[in-house]
This record gives sequence, C-alpha cells and structure tokens, in this order.
Amino acid sequence: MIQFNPADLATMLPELFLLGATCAILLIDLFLKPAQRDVTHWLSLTALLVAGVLVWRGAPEQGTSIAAFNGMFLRDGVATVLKVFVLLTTGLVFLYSRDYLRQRKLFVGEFYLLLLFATLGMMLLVSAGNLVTVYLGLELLTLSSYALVALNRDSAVSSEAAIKYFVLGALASGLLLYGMSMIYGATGTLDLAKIHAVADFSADSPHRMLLAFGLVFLVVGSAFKLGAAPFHMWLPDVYQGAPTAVTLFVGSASKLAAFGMTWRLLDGAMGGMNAHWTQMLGVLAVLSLAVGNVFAIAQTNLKRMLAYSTISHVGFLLLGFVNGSASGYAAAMFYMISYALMAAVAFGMIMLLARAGFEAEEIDDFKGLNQRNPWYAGVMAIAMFSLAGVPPLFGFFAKLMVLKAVIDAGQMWLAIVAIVFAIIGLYYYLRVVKVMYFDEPHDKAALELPRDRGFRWVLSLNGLALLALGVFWGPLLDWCNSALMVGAR
Amino acid sequence: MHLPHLLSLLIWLPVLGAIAVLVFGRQANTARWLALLTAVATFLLSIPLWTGYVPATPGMQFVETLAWIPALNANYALGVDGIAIALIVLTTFTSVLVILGAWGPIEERVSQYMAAMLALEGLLVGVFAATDALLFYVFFEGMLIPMFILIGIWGGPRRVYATLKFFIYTFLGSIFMLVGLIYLHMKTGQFSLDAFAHAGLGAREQAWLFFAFLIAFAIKVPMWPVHTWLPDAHVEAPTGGSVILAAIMLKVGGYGFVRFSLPITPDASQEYAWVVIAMSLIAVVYIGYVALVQEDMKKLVAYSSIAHMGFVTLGLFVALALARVNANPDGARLAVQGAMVQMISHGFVSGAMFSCIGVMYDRLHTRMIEDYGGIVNVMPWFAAFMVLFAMANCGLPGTSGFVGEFMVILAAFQDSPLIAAVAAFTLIIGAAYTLWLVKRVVFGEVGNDKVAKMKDLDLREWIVLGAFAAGVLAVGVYPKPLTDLMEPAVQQLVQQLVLAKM
Amino acid sequence: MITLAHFLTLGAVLFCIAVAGIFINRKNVITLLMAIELMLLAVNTNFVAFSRFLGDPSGQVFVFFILTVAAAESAIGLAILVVLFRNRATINVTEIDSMKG
Amino acid sequence: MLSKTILLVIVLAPLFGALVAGLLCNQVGRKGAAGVTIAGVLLSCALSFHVLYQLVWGGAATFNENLYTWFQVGSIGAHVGFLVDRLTAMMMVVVTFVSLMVHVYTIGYMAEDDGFQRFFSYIALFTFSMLMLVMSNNFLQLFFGWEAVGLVSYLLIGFWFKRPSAIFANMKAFLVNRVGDFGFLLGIAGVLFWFGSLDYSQVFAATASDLVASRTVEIFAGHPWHVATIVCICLFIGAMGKSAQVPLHVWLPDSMEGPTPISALIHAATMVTAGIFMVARMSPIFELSETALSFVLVIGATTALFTGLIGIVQNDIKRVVAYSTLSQLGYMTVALGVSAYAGGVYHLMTHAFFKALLFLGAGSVIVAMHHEQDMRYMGGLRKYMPVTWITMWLGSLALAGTPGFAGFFSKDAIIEAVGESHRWGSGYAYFCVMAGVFVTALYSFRLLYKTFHGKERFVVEAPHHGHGHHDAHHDDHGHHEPGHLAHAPHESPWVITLPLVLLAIPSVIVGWFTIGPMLFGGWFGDAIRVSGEEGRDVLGEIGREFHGPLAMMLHGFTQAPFWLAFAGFAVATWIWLLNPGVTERFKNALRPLYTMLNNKYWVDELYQAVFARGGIALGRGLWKGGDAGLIDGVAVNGSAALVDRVAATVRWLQSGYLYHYAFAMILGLIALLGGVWWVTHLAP
Repeated sequence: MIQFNPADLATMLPELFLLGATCAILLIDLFLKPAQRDVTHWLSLTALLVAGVLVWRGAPEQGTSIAAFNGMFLRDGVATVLKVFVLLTTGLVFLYSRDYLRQRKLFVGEFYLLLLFATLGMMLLVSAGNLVTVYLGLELLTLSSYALVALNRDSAVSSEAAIKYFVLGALASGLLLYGMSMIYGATGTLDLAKIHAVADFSADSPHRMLLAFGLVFLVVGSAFKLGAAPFHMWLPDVYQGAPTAVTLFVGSASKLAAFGMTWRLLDGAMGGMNAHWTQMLGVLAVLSLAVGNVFAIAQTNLKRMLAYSTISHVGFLLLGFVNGSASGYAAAMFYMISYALMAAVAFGMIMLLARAGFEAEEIDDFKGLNQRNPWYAGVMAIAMFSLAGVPPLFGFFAKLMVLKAVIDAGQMWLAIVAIVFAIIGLYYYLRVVKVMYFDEPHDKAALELPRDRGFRWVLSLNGLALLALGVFWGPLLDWCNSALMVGAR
Repeated sequence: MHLPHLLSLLIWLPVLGAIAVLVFGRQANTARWLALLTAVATFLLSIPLWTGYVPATPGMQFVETLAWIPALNANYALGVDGIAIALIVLTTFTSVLVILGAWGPIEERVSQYMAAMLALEGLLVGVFAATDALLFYVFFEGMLIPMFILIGIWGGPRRVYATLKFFIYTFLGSIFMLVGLIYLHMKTGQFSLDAFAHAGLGAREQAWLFFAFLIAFAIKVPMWPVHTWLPDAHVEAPTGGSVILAAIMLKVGGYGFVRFSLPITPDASQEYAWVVIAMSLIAVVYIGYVALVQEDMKKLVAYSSIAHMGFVTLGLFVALALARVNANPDGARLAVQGAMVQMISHGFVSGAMFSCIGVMYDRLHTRMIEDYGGIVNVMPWFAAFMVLFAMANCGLPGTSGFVGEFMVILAAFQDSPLIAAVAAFTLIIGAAYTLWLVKRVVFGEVGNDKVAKMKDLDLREWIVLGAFAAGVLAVGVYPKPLTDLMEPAVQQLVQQLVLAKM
Repeated sequence: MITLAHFLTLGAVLFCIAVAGIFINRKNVITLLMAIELMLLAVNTNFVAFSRFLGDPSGQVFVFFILTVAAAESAIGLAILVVLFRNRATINVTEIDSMKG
Repeated sequence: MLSKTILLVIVLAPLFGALVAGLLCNQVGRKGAAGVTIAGVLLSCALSFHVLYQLVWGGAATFNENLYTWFQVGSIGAHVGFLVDRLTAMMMVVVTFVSLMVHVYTIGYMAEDDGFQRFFSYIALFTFSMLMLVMSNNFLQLFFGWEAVGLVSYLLIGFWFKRPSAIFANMKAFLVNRVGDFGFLLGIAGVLFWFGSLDYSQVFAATASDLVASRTVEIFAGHPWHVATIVCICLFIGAMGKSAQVPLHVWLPDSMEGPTPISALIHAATMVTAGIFMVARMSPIFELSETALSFVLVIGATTALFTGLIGIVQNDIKRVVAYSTLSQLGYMTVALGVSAYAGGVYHLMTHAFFKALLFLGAGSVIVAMHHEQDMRYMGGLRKYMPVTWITMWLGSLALAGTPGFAGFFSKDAIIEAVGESHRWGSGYAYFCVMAGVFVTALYSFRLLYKTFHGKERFVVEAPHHGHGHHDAHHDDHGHHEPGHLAHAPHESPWVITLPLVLLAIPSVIVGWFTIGPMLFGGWFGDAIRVSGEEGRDVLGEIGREFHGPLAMMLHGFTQAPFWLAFAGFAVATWIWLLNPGVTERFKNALRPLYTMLNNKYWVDELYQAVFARGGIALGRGLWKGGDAGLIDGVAVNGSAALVDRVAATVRWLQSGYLYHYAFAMILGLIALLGGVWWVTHLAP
C-alpha cells in the first residue's frame, strides 16, 4: 500500500525549503519593527533565490520525470522551467513593489508571507501529479491571492475586487472540483497518470458522458485561472482594483502556474481526449482573442487595458494547446513565459510612475513620458511593442511559435483569426506608445524616480531582456522544447 | 578581396551608431556629427559591396551564415546579389543625405531623431541583405518602430492619425506574410529563401501563399487600393521621414516581390499576374488623376510615388507573363530590369522631391500649394533643382525617371500593347500633375510677402539636392553600370520564373 | 435501493442550487458564501458516493481536504466581506459595481 | 570619312556653352554667356557645313556608329550613337545655321532682359538637344532628343515666368507634346518588339523582310492589324505632337508667349519640324503601310488648310506667323503622306529659312513697337525700319510661293506631288493644299500691309521722366495704353538686322541650287526610301517632267497655284491696303465664319472643358469618392470606427455585477457541455 520513502522528501526539497523559510520569515517578521521591514524583504528574496537554486540544481535529467509520494508530486522538465520562472517573477514582484508598498503604508510582512505561500502553492501546482495536489496547490495560491488583493484594507476598489475575485474564484474551484469528482467516478483514481491510462473514451464506454462532462468542468476551471473568455470576467476588475504590486503578481507568476495546471490536467490526465478539449480550447481561444482585444480598445485605465490584453494573450496561449502535441505545449509555455516577463515590465512601469496618492494607472498618466524620462519611456515602449508582437522583440517570437504550432496542426483559419485580432490589439498598445512619445506631458519636469535603485536597475534589465530575448531566444525555446520532450516522442 | 562580415557591418554599424547617438547625444551638435559620421562611414563601407561584387559568379555573394535558432533551422544568413547591392547602396546614400537634411530643421530631441534614422538605416540594409525569411521578416517589421516614432514625434498636426495608420496598415499586411512564411517552414523545415524557392508547392498552396505575400508587399509598395496610408504618412512625416519612406521603404515592397512572390510562387504569380497588372495600371491612371487635384505638395508627390511604384509591380509581373507565356526571356529580363531601375530611380527622384518640399517647408512652414508661387524669383537655384527633379518625376529622358519607365513600357508592349498603352498614359498624366505643381509653386509672380522673404539654398541644402541631382542624372545618362550590376541576378530570377513548381 | 445515480442526482441538484444561488442572488454577499459552501458540499457528496461505490478510499480522503480548505476559504471570504463592509458600508451585491466596462 | 571627334564636337560644343552660360551665369556675365554660346554654336555650324561638304562633295560615306551602350539586357540593347547621312547633314546645317542666326539676334533682342545668360544657356541647350535628335542612329536617342527639345521649349516658352499666360502656355505645350510622345513611345515599343531592335539600320533592314511587312496582330480580338500600320500611326502621333498637327496643334500658337527668337528657332525652323524629319527618316517603315500614310495625308491636309484660315483673323503679329507655321507644317506632312518625303524635307529646309526670317522680322517690329504685338496698333512702319520691311517682304513672298523664291520650289513640288498621288485621301489633300495657297497669300500680305503700310495707328507720347530706360523693358508693355509709344519706333540694331539679311538670302535663292538635286536627283540616297510600287514614287513621276529650276519657275506662272496665290495677294491688297474700312463689313457679313475662326474652331475651349476641367473633376471624384470616401472612409477608418463602436457597445457586458460575471461563466459552462453533448451524441 502507501509507503513513505524518505527520498521523496529530497525530491520536493525546494518546496520544503520554501515552506520552512516562509515559516521562519513569518516568525522573524513578528519581531521586526516597521522600519526594519527591509529585513523581511531581503530574507524573502533570498528564500526565493535559494529555492530557485535548489530547483535548478535538482532538475531531473532531460526527458525524465521523478515522481514522489506515489505520484502525488512530480518533478519533470516542465515543473522545473515553470518553477524557475515562477520564482523569478515573484522575485521581480518583491523587487518592484517595495517603494510602492512603502508609499501606501502597505509595506507589511503579510504581503511577503502571502506571496511566499502563494509561490509555494504555485510550485506545488505545477508539480502536481494527483487531483488532490492540484487542488491543494491551487487553493494555496488562490486563497493567498484573495487576501493579497484585499491587502489595501482602506481601498474600496480593492475590497470590491477581492470579493469578486473570491466569489468567482470559489465558484471556479467548485466547478473544478465537481469535474474532478466526475473524473474520479469514471476512472476510480485521482492520480493524473493513472487517469490518463484508465480513462476510456471509446464510443461504447459506459463512462463516456461522465468523462466528457468532467472534462468540460476541468476546462472551465483551468480557463478561469488563466482568464479565458467567457470565464474572464473577474480579471479586469481584479487587475484594476488590486494594488499594482499584487496585479503584477496575478498577471505574471500566477499565470505561469495556471498554465502548469492546465497542462497537467488536460494533457497529463485527459490527454486521451485531446480531440475534444482542443476543440473547446479553440473556441475559448477565439473568444478570448475577440473579447480581450475588443474590450481593451475602449479602456482608459492602463491596468484594466492590460487586463484585457492578458485575456487576449491567454487566447493566443490556448492556440498553442490546440495543436495537442508537445511542440504546441512548448510553444504555449514559451508564450506564457514571454508574457509574464512583458507584463512584469508593464506593471513595473506603472509602479515606477506611481507616487503616494497617485497610482499612475490611467493611460494619460504616461503622457509625454519621453520628454520627462526617455529611458523609461523606451523601456515601456519595448514592453508595449513586445506585447503587440512586433519584431525584433520577445513577444513576436512567442507569437511566432504559437502561430507555427497552429499552422503545423493544420488549423489555418485559427491562425488567420489570431492575426486579425493581433492587428486590432496592436492599436491599443500603440496608443500607449503614442501617449508617451507624441503627447505633451502635463508636467514637464523630469520624472522623479523612486529611490530604490535596485528596482530601477532590474526594471531596466527586465525591459532590455525583452529585446535581448528577441535576438537570443533560441536557448529558451530549446529549454521549453526539451522540457516537453519535443521531438523525443 | 573584401572585408569580412561586410554585410553585418553595414547592418550593425548604424544600429550601434544609433545607440551611441542616444548615449552621447545630449548636445544636439554632438548627435548630429555622430550621426553624420556613422552614416558616411556606412556609405563608404557600402561602396566595396559594389566594387567587390563579381558579376560572373551567380548567386549570393558576401555570404554570412550563423546558426540563430537551431530548433527552427533559422539562421542569421546574409547575402547579396546585384539587386540587393543596388538597393543597399541607395539606402546608405540616401541616409547620409537625410541626416544632412535634418541638420537644421530638427531642433527638438535631435539625438532621438538621428538615432531613429540610423536604426532605420541598419534595419533597411538588413532587409535587403537577409537571405533567411525569418531574419528578413524581423528586419521588415522592425523598421516600423523607428518610422512610427519618426512620424509621430516630429510630424505635422495629424501625425498621430498618420503614424498609427501607417503602422497598423503595414503590420496588417506583413502579418499575413508571416503566416505564409510559417507555412513554408512547415513544408521545408527551414527558413532559407533558397529552400523556399525550390520547394514544390501545389496550385492551391501557391495561390494562398501568393495572396499572403501580395497583401504584405502590396501594402508596402503601396499598390492601389491599399495605398491610402502613404499620402497621410508622407504628409505628416518630417522631411527626412518622407525621404526615407519614399526613397527606400517603398522599395522593400518591390524587393519583396522579387525575393518572395516571384521565385516562391511562380505558378500562382502567373495565374494571378492579371490582378497585379490591373492594380498597377489602376495605380498609374487612377492615382495619377488623384495626384492632379492635390492641394498639398507632399500629398501630391506621395500620390505620384504610388503611380511610379506601379511601374515596378507592372514590370515584375509583366516579366512573368513574358517569361512563361510568351517564351520571351529577353523581354522578361527587360521588364525586371525596368522595375529595378525604376525602384532605384524613384529612390532618387522621390527623395529629391521630398527634400525640395522640405526646403520650402523649413522656410514657410506650410505645404499647401496655394501658399507658394513664384519661388523662382527669390530662389533661382532651388527652382532649377526643383524643375530638374520635376522633369525626372515626369520621366524625361536623360533623367533616371525615364529609364525604368521606358524599359517597362517596352517590355509591357511585348506582352500586350494595350497594357503598354495604359502604362504609357503616365507620360501625360505624370507630366500634368508634376508640371502643374511646378507652375503653381515655382513660376509666376511672387505669391505673397512671405515667399518674397525666402532665402535661396544654403550650402547644406545645396549638397543634399546636388547629390540627388547627380544620382538622377547619372542613372539617366548612363544606366548601364546599374543594369550590368543587376543583370546576373535578373537573369537568374527569370530562369527561376520559367520553372514550374507544381 | 439507493443507487449511485441517486447520490449523483442529489449532488447535481445541490450543485445547481448553489450555482443558481450565486448568479440569481441579488441581495447579500453572505448568501454567496453560503452558496459556495453548498457547492462544495455537492462535490463532497459526489466524491463520497463515488468512493463508496468504487470501493476506493482516496475519494473520501479528498473530501477531508476539501472540507478543510472550505473552512479556510470561508474565513478568508468573511474577512474580505468585513473589509468590504468597512469601506462601502454595504454588502448588497447590486451595489458592488464601481468597476465595470 | 567622317570623324567621330568632329561629330562629337558638333554636339557637345553647344552643350558646353549652355552649361557654362547656365551654371556659371554670374561668373561669366552677359558678354561671357553670349560669347561662349555663340562660339559653341558657331563651331558646330561651321563643322556641320564641313560635314555636309564631306558628304556631298568629299565622297564621305554615311557615318553610323555607336558611342556607348546605354543598357544591354539580354539581346535588347540601347545605345547612344550617330547616324550621319545627307538627310542628317542637311538638318544639322539648318539647325546650326538658324540657331547661330538666332543667337546673334538674341544679343539685340534680349539686351535689356535680366535673364540674358539664362536665355543663351537655353538656346544653346536646345541646339544640343536638336542635334542629338537629328544625329541619332537609334530610337532611344531620338526619343531623348525629342523630349529634350520639348523640355527646352517648355523652359523657353515660360522664359518670362512671371507672366501667367507664359507659364500656362509652356505647360500646355509640354502636355500636348506629351500626348504625342505617348504615341511615339508606344511606336518605339512596337518597333522594338516587331522589328527586333532600336537601331535604325537594323530596323530598316528588317522592313525588307516579308515576314515583318505582312505581320499582323490582334490587339482587340478579331481585328487583325498590320503591325507596320500600328507602329507608323503611333510614331506619327508623336510627330503630330511635335509638329503641331491637328488635333494636337493647340500648343503652338500659345507658345508665342515665349521670346521671339525662340519662336523663330524652335517653333518655326527646327523643333516643330522634328516630326517631319522623323517621318522622313522612318520612310522605310512608313512605306510598309498605305493606311498609315493616308492617315498622315489627311491629318496634314487638314492642318494645312484649317490652321491657315485662322491666321487670317489674328491680330497678334506673332500669332499670324505661328498659324502660318502650322499651315506650312501641314504642307510638309501632306508631302510625307504622299510618299514625297524628300519634298517634305525640302520644304522643311526652305521653310526654316523664310519662317525664321519672318519671326525674327516680327521680333524686330515688336522691339521697335516696345513690345506691342497687336497689328491693330501698327501700320506704316516701313519708313521707320526699312531693313525689316524689305526682308519681311522677301520672306513673305517666299512663303506665299512666288515663283523663283525658295518657298515656291518646295511648295509647288508638294502640290504637284499630291496631284500625282492616287493614295486614299489625296483628293481631299489636293483641295486643301490648293485652297491653302490662297489662304497663305491672304494672311501673308495682310500681315505686311497691316504692319508696314497704311496709316500709323499708334501714338507717340512725349517721353516721361525717368521712364526712358524702363520703356524698352519687355514686361513693361502692359503698363501702357495699347498703341501708345513712349518714343517713335526705329530700326533695330545690326545684331538684329544682320540675321534678317543673312536669312533673307537663302529664303530667296536657295531653291535655285537645291531643287534639282535634292528633290529629283536622289540626293538623299539611302536615307529616304520610297517603295518601288507602281504610282508610289510621286516625286519620281514629277522628276521626269523637271527640266531645271528656270523652266519650273516659268511653268509655275501658268499653273493654278500661282494664280491662287496672286488672287490672295490681290484680295489682300484690296482689303487691307486700299480699303482698310472694308474689313468691318466683311466681319459683319461673315459673322458666323469670323466667330468660328476667331475662336479657332473652339478647340481650345473643348480641350479645356474635357481634358483640363474634366480631368480635374475626375481626379477630385476619385480622390474624394474613391480614396477618401470608399477606401479610407469605409474600408480603413470605417473598420477602425466599427471596432471602436463595437468596443464601446460591448463594454456594458462587463457590467460590474458579480451575478452577471457568474452568469457568464455558467453560460460558458453550459455551452461547452452542450457542445460536448452534441459532439458525442449527435455528431457521428
């Protein structure tokens, strides 16, 4: 029966370390005065760094997967890649938000702890080998996220965003669970790999309907986490209402985890039915592209606009799944990573411009930025062009890979739809560039930069990375491909 | 023997120069000199390209290959033939003049302007030098960004509308091409243009690909009816932007036809050549009439650019009919040569025309024809240049404008006298709109007090216009060096055209 | 004889009531929290029923996890509710619409 | 043996002069500009005579060599080179000689003008271009010269660029010429395609082949046309533009806006005859197509008569001469149309002398009248300017075809040739040229009488202070009342009268020496080819009757043309010399006819309405309706606006209400469930 194998602990060493470190930080933070909060900050970053090193060091050999706890916990290429980028983007969240939080009197230990727990949840989620671990990882992530969104207790919009996020998130969790129960009923197991092996979807199978409906619920649950239309409704409100630091997190790191979950559930467990879910995802993808791009055009709030842009990007990401093969997933993962890095720059820029009492979240707040600070205007422009998918920036190559996956799958019409919406999408990204470069600033004075030098440097590097990865994106692509064993099968 | 990595140098020197200008260009004059230095150095470096080219050796020369994305078999692959060399030299030549031309007029954010120009130059050279489709695409699209910025910051009152229109329009076109390229990659497993050209493709596939390419390049050229971005972009762009746009960026479209449509989808190109020919002829007649009634000088010249670029597409697709249907390879070569010479010539002529308008705009800050009149009374030297370029614009023999049109009409006649007749209509309508412009702007009594105060060319403007004039006359009087340079490439293209791929 | 189908129907009915509660309710956020709990119960019913009829205990184990998480979820939900009420002085669902479009 | 160097010098010397005078105008000054260009043209004139001498008496062979290759694409090559035979040499002599005269004349005529150097630069440039045209050995260079002379003509008509009428006229001239060039270029394209080369000698060699001569093509399905007909008509359309044949004649009268020297040089003696020269040069091709020649014949005949008629009612002295030029060009064209190419070219030569003379004479009058050109304010000038008066008389006599004068020989030959011809249209043409003789005499003598004879219709005012210098200034005439002169007219300076005299000499005597060899002696050799078919070689037919110039002259007195001309002279004398008042009565009696002629058959108005205004309306329609309306309005901005509107409308879907959000999710869920159910149950 179930046996405990001490080696299993080693397999999940990074998670265990992060858990320990988080608890330790929790305790340490209790004894810190508000003025010493920087200690928490640096300790958290260190914890992420160490966890990252552990993930890297413990990466399994290419093409292999290490299962622990009877398959509850998996350690494979995808998990490694996603964890590295989850930790990286979470680190960026910490780095970018310190000044922002301090100005808003939100520079509190809870932020760090909740984020660390959420990170733990994400790491668990992307490594999950069982429906239970999926659920636990997901809840650890979402429960922390709800709280984070409501972090600014005095903000009406934040609490509104939190309640919407919470109710809809709970609904989505409920749907997901309901689907899990059906899958369980049809297969008699909770283990993803076993589900994959057992699930019988032949026409004469007695569980055919049960499986099919269960699959729909899983798709819906995943789509909600990703923010695919029509399960996207929470996303604009949460992006807008949450403190920008939290938005950055929700928009970058947690999307990576959502990707991991989707992949684990759909390919890992329901891979045998991919003829069905690729169709569903195709529909969701088109809807997301339409909704995201069209709604975004009407926005004046930058965060809200970026929320809709996220939806459209999710649509693109789902196109990668439509391929239903490893190369498609690799393209989707590549896309998600690129999106996380781009979103980090965009939200980072909003925080760079924000002051106490000034959120800089309207598009007009960026007016004439080029005259006030050409360097950061350039960084933002890179992010916008990259999001729009203009070469030679990273975002273009992500789109390229997804389009390639779609075309390789023979879905030419999907590719055409995707590019048509990409053109519509171009408009609102260009609008941001337009505002920064072509409009006169309200305030001609040079931009007052935050004191946090680390923030400025890392944000700049983050921006330049979009350019650099636009030129040298081969290794990252190779990494994604090898994680998904493209060509190996 | 030539410099190693000459092409890379030509691409990246301006780009590095752009960065240097941004970094060190706090002082406007530093930025200007730095930019000029870079541009001149690039131009000088591009000359060995011409001199070092060996016409006897077929295929690409100055080849560089570096693995870029092994997973996709995409390479950083560069190489040029005569056609590309001509366009690269045109690019580097024009860039120098553009930077010189912007010396005085651009006073705000000089370093950014110069950097954008240099970056644009590098990307344009890249477009002409890339032999890998993905690399080509990256340069092809990448140049939208600096141009977007150029029009948007230093442009006229409706610059935002114009630049957004420009960007979205061209992006729209090229992204369809991207789908085509990915499809070809799926077929061949690589992005090499050579492999694309040799890939066997069915009729349906070719048709799809052909239209994907057509949208991309037709917008870039631009051809009727997807031309409306150009007048707006030209009108609002600063002088330098207009010059680069007209002189070089439009050529990218024509070049695309040469590198993509014709060799990759010859059968579909033949099948749908009538579409392109019809669009080209409409461009000549329809656009000619539209140009006639423009009230804005830049718009007028922009429309005339469209009409002239119609000859490029006409020549290229008439060549197809000649090579494949009429079995007339010499005629086909003449047509392609005509198209290519027309591209080079249009580079000089339109660049010069926009520079002329820039000179006037710098003095009076208006582009409306009605605000001028009798310039010749106060600016005789300028008027002389203007009339020369106007004559080149209406294709007067002895100027470069004639050569390409002459060749294309001669070749088109061999396909169908009717096509030639419609194309030759440009002789009349082209002269009509150009000379009417000249009449209203240059000749007559001094139009108003402001015109009366206009000063004749200064040395800097003299050099710019003089250099253009030299180009116009050199190609017009003795085009043989140019056609000889391109002849092997043209010959190879025509040979490729004849081979069916199905 | 009570078959699996009966349990599943019960679960489905509960689930539907819960879902309906979420989108039909126009009054009170607390009702939403209750609906969410109901939904989780429906899921639990399913799991237990399947577990029983499949003779596999893991489903029941899952139920324990769900119950635990549901408790945490309620806690957070109520906390958010408190914050919301503090800021808006209302927990009426129809009044929480400051962000839209 | 002709030396290439000499030929190059002939061409390049004027170009050099033009460049120096034009680019270094401030450095070389007035004298320098005049000196360098005159030296250049003098050099090339002298060398042209040398070349002619070499060819005619020196036994030199025809020169045909390429200078350099313009482009070579496959087997298709275009070159720059010279073909110098007797035809060319004759043209070179005419061009350089008249040009030289005009250069000298200009010193006086433009003495007061600010654009002195520019003018010299232009006319020297013109000389270069014209020489390139006539000396070309291929179609490319022909076209180059063709367009280059057009350019210079454009620049010179608009020389006084402040005058609205001048800059309108130059644009009109260029555009109408472009209509001709449109055909010309197509003709060249046809030559290349069907005759396989751009080189004259190869093209002419190809015409000998039956394969080419009988080749047909169906441009519109079901209508086979001879390629030679197409090519010839296309080429002739070019000639119609350049040589101002109906209906492309409208530019020439307006071109009188230019300074008078260029009216003489370009718009009378040389450039406008380029079309005639070209057709003569292309005679081997034209001989292949009877149809095309008939076309040429009818066009020429129409031009000869109907433009001459307009000349009768003109009051502007230059315009009378201009219409006379049109009419004479018609005669030349008629000659071409009946395959009497030599006759056309011969008339071209004589016409060059006497018409240049008439123009320069008119210019002399204009200078004397302080730039008054209206003959209604002239009269009785003979006593003020005797040299001009006499030379103008000589020129007019030549023009009217008075036996013994140069014009008589050439014109009479043409009329006889038309009479001999049996080509379709020759009957009509014969009527036109005969009637034209009367008309020519009428307007020629009218001009003389109104200008030099009768009462003085101008008033000499007492000189104003400070106006003395200014008065002679060209653009000053508008400031005066018409017919009011600041001081009395006087004879022009020697630089003006000398060219008059020098031109008058050949106008009178050149026919005596040349008619025999040039028309009937096969002087042109291989340059002009006439088909040997029965009845084609009309000049040959006449030549059999030719017994020397004296006999021809005596014979002339007995022929209808002489009596027609005499009738014209008599009528003109009666009306304008003896009964000046009678003109009003005629005007009233023939009101409709007068109105029609005075309005030049309303051709200008028609063109203005259809092509100018129509073109602008069309352009505006395409721009506003097509570009701005359909493409931009509907397709581009329309779709952008649509997206915007959709975005603004669908926003309300994101209502902000939790229950709507949840409802959307549930709807999505149900849709997916339904889809799956449909797929698993209903779809096969």
